[in-house]
Amino acid sequence: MSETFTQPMMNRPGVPQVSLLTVTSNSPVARQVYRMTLKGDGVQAMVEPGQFVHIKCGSSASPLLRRPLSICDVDRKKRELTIIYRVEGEGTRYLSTLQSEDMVDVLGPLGNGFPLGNRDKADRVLIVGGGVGVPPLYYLSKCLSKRGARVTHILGFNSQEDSFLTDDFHQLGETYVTTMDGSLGHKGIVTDIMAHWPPESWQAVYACGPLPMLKAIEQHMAGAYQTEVYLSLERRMGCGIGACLACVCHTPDSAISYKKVCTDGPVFKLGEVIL
Amino acid sequence: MSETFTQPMMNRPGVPQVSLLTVTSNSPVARQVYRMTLKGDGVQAMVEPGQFVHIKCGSSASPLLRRPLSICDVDRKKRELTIIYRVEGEGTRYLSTLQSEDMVDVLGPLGNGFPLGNRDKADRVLIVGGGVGVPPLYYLSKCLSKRGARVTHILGFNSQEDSFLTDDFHQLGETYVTTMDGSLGHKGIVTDIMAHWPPESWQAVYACGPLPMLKAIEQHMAGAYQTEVYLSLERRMGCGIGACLACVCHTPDSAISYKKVCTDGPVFKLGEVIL
Amino acid sequence: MTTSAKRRLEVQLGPVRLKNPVMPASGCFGFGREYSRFYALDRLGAIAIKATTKEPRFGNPTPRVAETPAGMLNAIGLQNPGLEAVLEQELPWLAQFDVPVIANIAGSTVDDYVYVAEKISTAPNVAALELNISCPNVKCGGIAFGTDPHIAAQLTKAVKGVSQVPVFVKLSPNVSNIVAIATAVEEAGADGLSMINTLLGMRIDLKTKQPILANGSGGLSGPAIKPVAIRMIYEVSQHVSIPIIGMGGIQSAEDVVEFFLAGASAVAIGTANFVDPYICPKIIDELQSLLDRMGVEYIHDLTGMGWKHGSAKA
Amino acid sequence: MTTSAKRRLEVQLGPVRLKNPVMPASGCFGFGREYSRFYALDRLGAIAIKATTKEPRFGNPTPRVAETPAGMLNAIGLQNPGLEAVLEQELPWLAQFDVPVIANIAGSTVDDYVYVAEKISTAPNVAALELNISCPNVKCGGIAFGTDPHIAAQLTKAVKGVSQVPVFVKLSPNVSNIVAIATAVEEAGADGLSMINTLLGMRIDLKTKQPILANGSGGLSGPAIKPVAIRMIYEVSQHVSIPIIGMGGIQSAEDVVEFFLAGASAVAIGTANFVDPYICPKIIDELQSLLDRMGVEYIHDLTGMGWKHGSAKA
Ligand SMILES: Cc1cc2nc3c(=O)[nH]c(=O)nc-3n(C[C@H](O)[C@H](O)[C@H](O)COP(=O)(O)OP(=O)(O)OC[C@H]3O[C@@H](n4cnc5c(N)ncnc54)[C@H](O)[C@@H]3O)c2cc1C
Ligand SMILES: Cc1cc2nc3c(=O)[nH]c(=O)nc-3n(C[C@H](O)[C@H](O)[C@H](O)COP(=O)(O)OP(=O)(O)OC[C@H]3O[C@@H](n4cnc5c(N)ncnc54)[C@H](O)[C@@H]3O)c2cc1C
Ligand SMILES: Cc1cc2nc3c(=O)[nH]c(=O)nc-3n(C[C@H](O)[C@H](O)[C@H](O)COP(=O)(O)O)c2cc1C
Ligand SMILES: Cc1cc2nc3c(=O)[nH]c(=O)nc-3n(C[C@H](O)[C@H](O)[C@H](O)COP(=O)(O)O)c2cc1C
Ligand code: FES
Ligand code: FES
Repeated sequence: MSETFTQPMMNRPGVPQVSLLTVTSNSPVARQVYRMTLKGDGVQAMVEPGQFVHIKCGSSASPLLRRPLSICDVDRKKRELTIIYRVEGEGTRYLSTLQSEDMVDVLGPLGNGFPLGNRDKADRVLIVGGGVGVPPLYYLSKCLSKRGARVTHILGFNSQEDSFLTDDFHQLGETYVTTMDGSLGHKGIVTDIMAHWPPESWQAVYACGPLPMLKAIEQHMAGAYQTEVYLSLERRMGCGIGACLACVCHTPDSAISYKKVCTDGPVFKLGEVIL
Repeated sequence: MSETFTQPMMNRPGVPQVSLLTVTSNSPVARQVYRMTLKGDGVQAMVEPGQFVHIKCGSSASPLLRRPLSICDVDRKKRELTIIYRVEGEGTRYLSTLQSEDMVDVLGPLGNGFPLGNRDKADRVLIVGGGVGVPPLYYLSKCLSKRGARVTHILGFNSQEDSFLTDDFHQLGETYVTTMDGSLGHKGIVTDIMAHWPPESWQAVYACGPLPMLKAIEQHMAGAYQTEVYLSLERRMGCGIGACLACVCHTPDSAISYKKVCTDGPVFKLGEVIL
Repeated sequence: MTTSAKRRLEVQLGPVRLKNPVMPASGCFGFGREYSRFYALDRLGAIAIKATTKEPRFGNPTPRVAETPAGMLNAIGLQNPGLEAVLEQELPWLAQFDVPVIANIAGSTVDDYVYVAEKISTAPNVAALELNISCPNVKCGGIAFGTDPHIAAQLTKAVKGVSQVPVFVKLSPNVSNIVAIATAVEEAGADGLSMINTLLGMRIDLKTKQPILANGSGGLSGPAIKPVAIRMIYEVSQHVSIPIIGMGGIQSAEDVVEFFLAGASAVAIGTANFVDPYICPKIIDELQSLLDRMGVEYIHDLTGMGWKHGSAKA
Repeated sequence: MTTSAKRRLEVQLGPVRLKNPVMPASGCFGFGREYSRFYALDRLGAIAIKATTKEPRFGNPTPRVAETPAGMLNAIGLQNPGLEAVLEQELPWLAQFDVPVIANIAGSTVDDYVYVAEKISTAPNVAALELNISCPNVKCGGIAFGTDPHIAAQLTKAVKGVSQVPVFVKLSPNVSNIVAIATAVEEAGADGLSMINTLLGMRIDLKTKQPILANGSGGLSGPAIKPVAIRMIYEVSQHVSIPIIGMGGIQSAEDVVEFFLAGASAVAIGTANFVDPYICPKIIDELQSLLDRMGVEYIHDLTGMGWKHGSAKA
């Protein structure tokens, strides 16, 4: 496997590489949602919140492509990476069958994550997540909290059964939960809660979730020019490293200008790309 | 999986069925050769020496087809089936990675095995095996020994490193081993040893192994009309149950007459098919 | 079961009504005998039997199959017991089951096809013919019929002239313009299409340095070809008004629905029978619950939905 | 390393000599920048760059890729920065590596191709052109060139007339008679062939009931198509005397050898780069030990061995 091939820049922070990681745990945290921890030297390279890894699901030719999954947490001391994924199709179903000691072929870290900027104690920061957009925000919130920023979280799920990580977020700061059916927290969507504050009250807003949610946030924040807003996007991917052009999105500059979600993103500043 | 589908004739001896069996052991017994034991109710149906099972290697679309492997031993009390396989390509490589508790999708028992006939104490029987043709002969020899037949074994391998089951055969009766390089037993091939006895000395001869070996045995036994000679053949298979016509061989009757190795065989009486 | 529950899987292939849309594909089910050991064949929507030729055929030398990523190659070479044996033994045996037979026929001249079509279409349980104009395995055989619109149309017309039952034409995917062939055979009177037959493929053995199949090349089937089948059915169904039996790599109820969305009105399952002998009745069962989950009442409502209400074009 | 060990992977593509036969396939490697983070590009036998067109193109809307059993569909739509940017930025950047570039070019008229060919063939590190006459993704684009022998030959002749370097023609597999196209472009002056481009395919989403790709259909690549590529190269290589760059689903050194046995003189690796960014140098390393195990001294000795010494015919 890949480990035998000379990797000139092994385990250097931020530099993508292929590593074989060992599953240390893998169990359900919500309906069809699993949390997996993976251990190995390759984890040393994973530093930036909002980056993702590209995972080979099995060693056969089918499923063929890697699957992009966000880095949800990193413990560099324990050399452990956490991902949280929902079982959607063949690839994630395969992941859900893995057990401790199984090996996984991981390419990462990939992409540009959430810029932490100069966040400090004075800053009020809003983090908004929906569904399986929530995982990368956990590592982000940890990093921001470490810097002392006052972080507010709004997490949206379909229902209580689909919710996860809510306790963990509570420990990092003020946390609001919304569900479509009202089975947990507020009945409704994340922007209902956002409406409680004027958009300018935040020095920064970070969001990841389904496209309609991101569009609603874009609209809500439209006039707040002082606030830095970062949105993390999803696209079907081929290579994950910028070579195949599967994952592009338009930018406002021209009809042919574009950004690649895998390398220019997945996190973009509001307005940088057309949602 | 298949177990949920109504199988009208579950676990009836000799009737092929799909069952999920549990791996109880799987370890190397020679160079690139593994012995695997599988447990489950489906094993109750496996009764005839020389029959085979058709195994799905993994749950993905690739590798697609099942792999035919001979029944090497059956313990109906423990509901345990033994197979011995050499790692050749993708399918057997997959099997070699399985561990205790893993599940395997097995279709069987398939085919017509070795007829035990009226073998009894008075009979002298010869069993000749080559390479991975040896496994089905073990269960055959056990069945014959139970009936009291005096069994002689000749087992051919490439070298000592490739040999397996030789001790087990010794316990069942007189056993000669040949290797191509002389690293174990006689240096040479199985027919060198066969030549020590006149062909008519055997009431029955049973053989399984590579085609050149079977052809040599056919030639050696050519005049011994009193001796029942049974040969087990190999063919690339599709269905394993007689439907696809992948596995045919010609018979002497006419240009279009044929037998299917998967259902008419894999064991044929000498002369029944053209080798 | 309510009436609607019973009828939700019913489909109409022109004049032929099937209780459900799932049939084993020709050549992958023999004449049904082997699979009758696993389940009652009455459960099937129909059975497409092994290609029948005028005379019995042994077919190609072995090896006749090889494996490929998510697929397999076959070069069986139309082995079959010949028209007479099929009429006297196989079809009467199949008549014990309440299931219509689709008789796949092959030949190397128009006369061969016409001869077989005329006779076999009179068998009481043969509901339709399936003209195998695309089998890639027989040298100087079917391949030419399936790759030229004129020749395909001529053959269709000739067979239509003698057949007592509807005629489905089974198209070869190894062509530059599948729509041209499809519309030509429709004009020539075809009552429906079966698509797709196998893609031409080959594997070479590194040890012998020769093709694995004794025949050299063979027909590629299985999941690997599914996207090719979907694309062709999606295109052709927008240009013809006769029903399509879809096939190529189907392994699940989800796959069946994908073929319906592309434009199929029924499906055939080939290679998957080798992997799981119970696959056909399993998929029939699973279709019921899949339609529930999708909120679809009748499966026939799905035919062509991939393009009927969409804007995307092939 | 002995001289013979160093030279055992060398191959000659007509006038172009490569230090080893492995190159990334066009469109799967961009212009090399991304993969240069993973290994030194000098290790490659050559690099086939992303199709270049006269003007910059954005390509198709997303989703542009979908997965299929052992394969993938793409409908990128020839997105590229256009001839000028390729000449001014990409090719000069690539010139830092000791590796010949094969410039894949595309267009929708003969004039487009001629324009791009004339200019790009003068770049110092462009060793050959690869005429993409088969890209199935661009509406009214390449597809027509690749499916008609006359049109393909005309285009080849026009491009040969202006090119400063050898011209390889990349064939589409979506044709009835690949040999007819291959011999037509050989006669028109092609210096070599690249085969195969992607098969046309489609997937439909059960939830939206629409094709997954925004473009509807796309090009099927990956292991699923390997047997189709092997069959076509095996056939074509027996009818032409120009070298063939083989591609379609290569994942391992064993696959490379299979393509050589079929008739290829070099290989390109596409989709596998997405699965393992190190795949090209890995395969180059593994080829050495595979040739040892096979007892083969020079890899070029394997070209066409599948039919040269055998009796099997396609
Ligand atoms: C940057 C990024 C980060 C992501 N992080 C997470 C995460 O932390 N947790 C999580 O549960 N999901 C995440 N996703 C979505 C996740 O990648 C898909 O759910 C997953 O690829 C589905 O694979 P599958 O084999 O189960 O489904 P299938 O439908 O069988 O997949 C088929 C193909 O489509 C692609 N695909 C399907 N759905 C998506 C999707 N929503 N986005 C991108 N590709 C898709 C697959 O990668 C694969 O190539 C992320 C996606 C991106 C782009
Ligand atoms: C009736 C029967 C009994 C067998 N019993 C045994 C046994 O007890 N132990 C053992 O080690 N081997 C046995 N074999 C051979 C075994 O089936 C093959 O070695 C195995 O299928 C190779 O699969 P693979 O995926 O590892 O190799 P691959 O080369 O990747 O297989 C590719 C395809 O070719 C087929 N194939 C390859 N080699 C053979 C072969 N020799 N015979 C039949 N099909 C082949 C595979 O089934 C598969 O469909 C038996 C074969 C038959 C027909
Ligand atoms: C072993 C085998 C034999 C086949 N024989 C025939 C045949 O006799 N006539 C025919 O029209 N198609 C034949 N086919 C093609 C199938 O009917 C079907 O069109 C094709 O395999 C695609 O479906 P699948 O991927 O589900 O197998 C055969 C296919 C296989 C695998
Ligand atoms: C994402 C993607 C983009 C491609 N772009 C091009 C292209 O621009 N020009 C071209 O000639 N072929 C293009 N191809 C085809 C490949 O070069 C190659 O012929 C094909 O993918 C088969 O090889 P593979 O199975 O190894 O990928 C592309 C393929 C893929 C997957
Ligand atoms: S996924 Fe290949 S460029 Fe982004
Ligand atoms: S393997 Fe299908 S008939 Fe024997």
